[in-house]
Amino acid sequence: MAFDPNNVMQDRITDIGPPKYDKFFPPVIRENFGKWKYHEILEPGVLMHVSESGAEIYSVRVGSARLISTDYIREVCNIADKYCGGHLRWTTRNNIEFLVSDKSKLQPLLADLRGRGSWFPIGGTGNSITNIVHTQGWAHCHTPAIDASGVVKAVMDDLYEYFGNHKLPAQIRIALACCLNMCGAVHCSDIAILGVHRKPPFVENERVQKVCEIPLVIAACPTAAIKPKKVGETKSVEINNNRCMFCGNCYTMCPALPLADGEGDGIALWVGGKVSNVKSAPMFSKLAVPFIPNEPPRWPTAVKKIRQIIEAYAAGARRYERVGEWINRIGWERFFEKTGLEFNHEHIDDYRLAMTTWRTTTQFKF
Amino acid sequence: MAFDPNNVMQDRITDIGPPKYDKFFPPVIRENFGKWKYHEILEPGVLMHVSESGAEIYSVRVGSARLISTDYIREVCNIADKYCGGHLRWTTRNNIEFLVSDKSKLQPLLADLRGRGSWFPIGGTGNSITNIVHTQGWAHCHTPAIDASGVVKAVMDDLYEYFGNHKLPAQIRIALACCLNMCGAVHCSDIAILGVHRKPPFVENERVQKVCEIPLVIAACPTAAIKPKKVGETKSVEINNNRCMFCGNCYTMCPALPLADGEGDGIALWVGGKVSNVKSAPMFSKLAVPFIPNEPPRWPTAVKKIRQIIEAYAAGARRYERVGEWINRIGWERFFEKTGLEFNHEHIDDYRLAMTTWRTTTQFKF
Amino acid sequence: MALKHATPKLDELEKGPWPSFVSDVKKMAAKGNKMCEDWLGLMELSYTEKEGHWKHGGIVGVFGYGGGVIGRYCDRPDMFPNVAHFHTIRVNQPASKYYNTEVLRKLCDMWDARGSGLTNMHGSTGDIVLLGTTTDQLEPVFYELTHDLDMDLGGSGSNMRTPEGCLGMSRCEWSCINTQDIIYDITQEYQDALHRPMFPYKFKFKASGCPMDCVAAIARSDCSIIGTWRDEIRVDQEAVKAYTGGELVPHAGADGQRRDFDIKAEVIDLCPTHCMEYDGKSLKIYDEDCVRCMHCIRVMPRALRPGLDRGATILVGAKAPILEGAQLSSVVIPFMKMESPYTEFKEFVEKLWDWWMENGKNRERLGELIQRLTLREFLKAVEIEPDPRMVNTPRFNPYIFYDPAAVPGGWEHDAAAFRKRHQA
Amino acid sequence: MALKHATPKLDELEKGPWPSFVSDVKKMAAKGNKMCEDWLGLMELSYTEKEGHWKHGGIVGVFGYGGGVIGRYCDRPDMFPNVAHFHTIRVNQPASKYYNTEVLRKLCDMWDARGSGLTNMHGSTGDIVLLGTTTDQLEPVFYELTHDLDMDLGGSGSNMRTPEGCLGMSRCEWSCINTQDIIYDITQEYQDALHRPMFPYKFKFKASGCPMDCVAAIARSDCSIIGTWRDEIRVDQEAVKAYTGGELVPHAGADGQRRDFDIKAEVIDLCPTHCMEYDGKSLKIYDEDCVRCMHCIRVMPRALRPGLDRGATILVGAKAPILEGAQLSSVVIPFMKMESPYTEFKEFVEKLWDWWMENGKNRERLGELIQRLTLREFLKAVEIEPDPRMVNTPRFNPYIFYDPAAVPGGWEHDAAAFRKRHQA
Ligand code: SRM
Ligand code: SRM
Ligand code: SRM
Ligand code: SRM
Ligand code: SF4
Ligand code: SF4
Ligand code: SF4
Ligand code: SF4
Ligand code: SF4
Ligand code: SF4
Ligand code: SF4
Ligand code: SF4
Repeated sequence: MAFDPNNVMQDRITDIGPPKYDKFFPPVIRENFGKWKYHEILEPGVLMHVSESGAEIYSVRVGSARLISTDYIREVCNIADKYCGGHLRWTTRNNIEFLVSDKSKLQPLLADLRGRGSWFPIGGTGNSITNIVHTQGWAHCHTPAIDASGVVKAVMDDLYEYFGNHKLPAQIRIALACCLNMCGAVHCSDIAILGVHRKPPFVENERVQKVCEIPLVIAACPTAAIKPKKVGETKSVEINNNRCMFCGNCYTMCPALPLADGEGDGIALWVGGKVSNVKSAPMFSKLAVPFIPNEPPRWPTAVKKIRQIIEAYAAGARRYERVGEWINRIGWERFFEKTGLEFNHEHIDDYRLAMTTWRTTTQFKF
Repeated sequence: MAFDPNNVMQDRITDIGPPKYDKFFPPVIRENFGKWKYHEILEPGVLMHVSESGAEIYSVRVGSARLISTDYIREVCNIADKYCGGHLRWTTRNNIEFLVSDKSKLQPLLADLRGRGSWFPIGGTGNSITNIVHTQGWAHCHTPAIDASGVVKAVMDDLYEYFGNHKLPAQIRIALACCLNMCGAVHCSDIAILGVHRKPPFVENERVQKVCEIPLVIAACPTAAIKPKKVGETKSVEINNNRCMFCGNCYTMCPALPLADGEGDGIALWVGGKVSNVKSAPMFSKLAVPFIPNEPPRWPTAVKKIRQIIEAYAAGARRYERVGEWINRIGWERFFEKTGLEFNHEHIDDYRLAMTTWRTTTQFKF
Repeated sequence: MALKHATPKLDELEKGPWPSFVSDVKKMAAKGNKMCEDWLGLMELSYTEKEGHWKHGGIVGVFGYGGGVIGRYCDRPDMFPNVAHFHTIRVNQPASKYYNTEVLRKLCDMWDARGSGLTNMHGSTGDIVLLGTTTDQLEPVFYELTHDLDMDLGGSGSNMRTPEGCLGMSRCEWSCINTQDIIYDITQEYQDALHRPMFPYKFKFKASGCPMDCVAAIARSDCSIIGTWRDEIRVDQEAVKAYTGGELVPHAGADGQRRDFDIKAEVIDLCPTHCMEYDGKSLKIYDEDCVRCMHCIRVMPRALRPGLDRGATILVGAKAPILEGAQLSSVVIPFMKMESPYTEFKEFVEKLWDWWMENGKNRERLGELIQRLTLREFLKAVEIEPDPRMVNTPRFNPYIFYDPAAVPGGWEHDAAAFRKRHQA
Repeated sequence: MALKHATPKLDELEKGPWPSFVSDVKKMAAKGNKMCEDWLGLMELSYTEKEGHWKHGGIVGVFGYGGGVIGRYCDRPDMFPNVAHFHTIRVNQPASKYYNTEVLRKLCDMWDARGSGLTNMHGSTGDIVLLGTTTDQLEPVFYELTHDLDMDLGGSGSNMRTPEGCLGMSRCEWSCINTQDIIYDITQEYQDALHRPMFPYKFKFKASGCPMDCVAAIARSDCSIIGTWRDEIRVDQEAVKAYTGGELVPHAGADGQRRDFDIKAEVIDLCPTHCMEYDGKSLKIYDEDCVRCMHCIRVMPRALRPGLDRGATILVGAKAPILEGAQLSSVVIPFMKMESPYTEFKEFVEKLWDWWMENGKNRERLGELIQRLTLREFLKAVEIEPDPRMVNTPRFNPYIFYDPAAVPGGWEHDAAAFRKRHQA
């Protein structure tokens, strides 16, 4: 029975949760679940997994914009029907994996994909630069300092050569978040692109009382920069600009405190984070470039600085060395030299744990 | 002219500072100042330094109680006159160094020292356990939780075998402080012995106002446990025992807040600190044993636990590995196993930087 | 195909080898999708002014749920009426995102009819994100999702958020736990927490099958479940020879089809605990010193495999910076067997939630609460004994809160007796 | 020799091979030193009650000085009248504590006559500590120190404290600076700061000639001066051979008279930056990667020596835990030449002190002030440019205080224009 707007609750179904994970498995995966023995990357973007049973599955990984239309998804479906018995998946980094059970279909699939213009770049495996985890930006969110999809497109266009091959010393994981909320969880990425504001919010006194819960707004400020204030009869808040570090959390709580500004906002770049526990423990990303102005549509300066970092890394890092491991080996003084980036006041931590970042040894390089 | 009590200001001399450092140098040191080429430890406690000029000086290091009498110093002088042309020095760890310029006097000096009972143990060089840096304790201070000299004597009696030889993997530096003020600067020692209180101060309401500056007392508390309070007409303070971690800083500011207590006070042991920049950077000492009761006159439990740590270290550490470097290699989970010490709640940091001490990786040993 | 709004700036993003969302959306607009058309205009405006044009989300949703929809209104409805309302619907993805084309086509048809036709596959948390519809479409979308697609909404607000895991046993030889089943089970068990706000703030679960952590659980989830093993790494000495002999490509080809493998430089010397030896013939691992970092395994996947006594390490507290600064998850349960129905794990989770709900302030994530009330208090609440594996190092500050129960007389002094012994 | 007070507990400390302070003091008491006699009784009481018996120090001192004496009163004058007053006098030691017997004998005679005859050689800061005298003796002691011994008092209170250094060039081949002269010069230059409280709290200088830091400057001084070099380590290849050939004892005998030296395991592999190579014939050091940790040098002192372009690294802020927790000193000047009269260094110190005196709260150490007002503010005050050598890592939190001067329009928004662009 179809939806009846006049009787919303009619045979309502709720709390059924998602489809079970195995509902859409290709047969070979259902049969070899938990029995996989080893894998091999046959070429960039093409994975072969072999089971104890000898069964094989081939996964072809293609980059995707993540912000995609239903028509694009339908085209993906057409491909999957043709070569994968209709089976595919998305990865945790928003790439698409075509799941090929019939080896004879592998080469035709690759040829087909290559034939479809720039829609289906093959790669993202091994020591490549895979897809950029990112967020909404100007496309849908209310707190961004930058766009997301546009920056990602510009950066990936420039780094395209690294997506489709394995020439780097190790994988590089890039993430983007358009504000300090960091929906991209960029705080542990080899390279992180972060949207930052640089002007304190301005207070729309006449609106605050109407649209915000003042105590929550005050509590929302990490640096306690917000105080209650009365303007005539209306309750409002006051911001101590000297204490504001532009995190935007007050705006999240209160639309009457806008801080976005075309000239004030821009990009900060971070480096050296990682998530895996391989060799070294997970690490946070550290500040590399404090600020780059917003330069739509293609953010050339940000694109250039990212390349500088990657080329210095590619030239200097040893095999298996992630960006952060490379920096830890050569030292930050060398990182700034080799990348040609400047070190200035913003790089020196001054938040709660600042003391733990100071150099408390005579060990350093001249 | 002698001091005249009735005319204190008569030909008063002030601000002359200390004697110049070279005033008491033996000639060979004055002549070879800055020209030393290399050194050798001929045997534990006996150093030879050789100059570019070929000149040599022999230094014989002997342990000392640090709390010493004028008669003891006179005996030291007699020895120095006999073998060192009257020249000697103290080290930064309160050992005495007899400075021998005439090589022929070296063996006689050693024989003489050995002949004087237990007053002049020879050693403290190289991979030994040298003298324990320590503080006043019950001998002279007003805030101690333990004695200093007595604990040091008991511990060094037990570790005597290590003072006079080089059998350890590296040097072990032990320090003692009788309260959290840490005059011994024990916060960066291989092994630290720290006097701790465990009862919050009690407030002598009638005295507070008379003997203390209440605002300074309140400001002195790291955890803001102290609030002003009125008892009838007299101003006093109130302590939130739940917030008190017994640091004693309020007592330093106010004698009307005693916290010393025979049953409450005792020793906490810390390990793995270092100061030198050799190989690894300087490190803080970390908590090993949260509490050992005061057991004068010979603190047997503390002595025993320290030995447990040292023996586990001596058995497990590699050459050149300081205690902290050894622990970092094997991991804290192994440290507690190998020393047989317990790990409990007190070991888990809960102060300002606590978060930086948590294990944020899956890397650990079962 | 002249669109309503000229987009000279966006058009620049049609260039270059990487797939262009602009070209994609323009095709939709060209087909007559009005929402896409106005959305492009709005984006162009943002590209010109360098400022976003979405208002603060209003509270919209479907009946009986407190989450799953992010309300969105454009701040220039005058110029872009078709995206005046542009709410997002989060649809709970099947764990680790396997689909067949049938279900995807149904989803597309539904979304063309009832929304903008734009999506994110997928959102950072893991949901299928349906970008942009109007308030009146929310109930119909929900109806069709539940009736025709057997799908349900994901989380938003102060709820349990949509859990996600790596693909685990479905296609990975290293998975030590069944990440997909764990995620599915949690999601089903806690449907109420997922749909109805009951927490101080959001709560996220993520599960990775091994320490590679391919779902970034340790960085992004309040409760991180990471597979591991307690016994020995399984070694196939023959295969080791094949690698050293150049027959097998090291690192499964991740650094290209090379055969110049140097086991000493690439494995032995890079083991973080240096617990391996290779004498030219056979490989020895001192497993008691292994910290299961997976390096040797990932370099020689055909020779080395995780052990067989498997379970998970449970870590808690990861989050992004807001408010107190970013946190990674910290170990609280070094090892736990993870077998369906995961009773022991759920008991832990419920104790954890009770403590958080009782003590957490509004918008205080678990990790921040632990910082404020101490790890010690957390461990007491979940009834776990302290273990050195929970810390990188014991405390280095001497500010110890000794338990009064352990002190003779507790916190009390006998002031009179003290002053008898000590004159003031 | 029956003493006034029985000391059964203390007597236990006469046993054992380590020098016994009890036996020493008992000898003094037996000679008729009444202060020593009562001090022993008092200590025995403390050993019985497990509590100290000294009152809070009163403010006592010598005329015109605000430090150098620690007032002490016993809290049981009824039982121990001879230590009712027991003040400590801190006498400024000659830098690195060289003496001749003549001056020591004079000091002993003076102290027997005017004090307890008990001392600490030396105090933790470095002073000669004369333990225990009465208030009326303070002026005479000071008079005789200055007139007969050419000595002066050390620091206490909110003063510059008595500076100290390692023995440096006087007897160490590794010293890159003249620690003793630096310490002597500072002490003389700042006599006023040493004797007269002018600071928010204590301030300590310590100087070590090289990164071994034998005076623990980095852990214990508000301003740590540590010698280092900028050029290459000097290598004597012949001597390297002599070590590898077993002719020379490695580590200067610090691990005993061994000759089984393994240069690879003991030096090459232990270099923290792995910047050395040994091909069996000669040793190569990539000095650009050397962090001057001294390890290779201390293991082969006859083959390797510090470079010749020498100076100091200046670090600031070390302190014990009270109040905000312990700190090590942090690098603020990676390299500074240190030649008498140390003008550049003193200019730095004076800027530092001005900033501290202007901004420091009562009892706030420099390190704590830097924590509170940020390292950035400190660097501005002392006019030093930021350098990556000052940090182990750049910030990892995104809470950046951008300088409004760098932002178009600074902190101001044009609210009206904003609302024209964006409807509320
Ligand atoms: C498909 C995917 C899991 C999924 O459920 O979707 C996946 C799949 C595999 N990962 Fe992963 N990883 C995936 C995201 C991750 C992430 C998460 C992330 O990037 O956000 C990480 C943590 C990244 C980090 O540390 O910052 C991750 C860290 C690894 C590592 C560790 C690499 C390292 O040097 O630290 C390995 C081992 C290796 O590649 O050497 C690994 C290995 C693998 C293997 C080889 C596992 C296996 O045996 O099948 C799979 C193929 C790898 C490849 O692409 O070459 N996977 N892998 C994810 C693909 C993302 C993509 O489209 O690019
Ligand atoms: C005499 C003294 C300096 C002084 O001005 O008085 C001194 C003298 C020497 N030290 Fe030191 N150090 C002295 C306190 C220190 C301290 C400070 C402390 O312990 O409070 C340290 C830092 C300790 C720490 O890191 O916690 C110190 C860390 C070193 C090191 C580094 C050892 C290490 O493995 O970290 C060396 C090099 C070595 O011994 O291998 C060294 C080396 C030396 C040399 C070999 C330097 C030389 O070429 O002459 C001297 C003889 C060492 C020996 O005793 O075997 N000295 N040395 C101090 C003797 C103290 C004592 O009586 O025991
Ligand atoms: C859609 C999504 C970004 C995306 O493009 O993928 C997203 C979008 C928003 N996030 Fe997020 N977050 C999304 C994943 C994340 C993640 C990543 C993750 O879950 O793995 C994080 C970091 C991990 C974490 O939770 O700490 C994240 C950390 C935040 C925060 C900071 C929370 C914190 O405790 O630090 C906020 C601010 C808040 O909650 O008020 C936030 C808030 C928001 C809001 C609701 C804006 C707001 O202030 O209310 C965004 C709505 C945008 C919109 O209009 O659509 N979002 N958010 C992701 C959810 C899609 C999905 O369900 O799959
Ligand atoms: C005598 C001496 C200990 C010893 O036996 O050697 C000493 C003794 C006292 N120190 Fe100290 N400190 C002594 C070196 C230190 C050191 C070590 C150093 O200077 O290298 C430290 C740690 C380094 C530092 O300064 O941080 C030290 C950190 C403290 C503190 C904690 C200060 C802080 O900022 O954390 C206090 C508490 C205070 O200042 O109120 C303190 C306070 C005290 C007082 C004055 C007690 C008090 O609360 O007023 C002690 C007087 C004891 C007495 O009656 O004689 N003492 N004090 C040392 C001075 C002798 C000398 O001049 O040579
Ligand atoms: S990062 Fe900020 S701006 Fe971007 S989607 Fe998340 S909340 Fe919105
Ligand atoms: S932007 Fe952040 S720091 Fe600034 S006032 Fe708002 S909450 Fe506080
Ligand atoms: S450590 Fe404490 S008790 Fe010991 S001397 Fe220093 S201040 Fe006094
Ligand atoms: S002892 Fe320390 S923590 Fe306790 S009240 Fe006094 S100052 Fe505060
Ligand atoms: S986390 Fe481990 S189990 Fe999961 S996909 Fe990655 S490598 Fe495989
Ligand atoms: S898993 Fe890691 S720690 Fe364990 S043996 Fe292999 S490399 Fe070493
Ligand atoms: S610090 Fe360096 S220069 Fe000074 S004594 Fe120690 S080793 Fe020699
Ligand atoms: S001084 Fe240290 S860092 Fe430099 S070469 Fe020698 S061992 Fe390596």
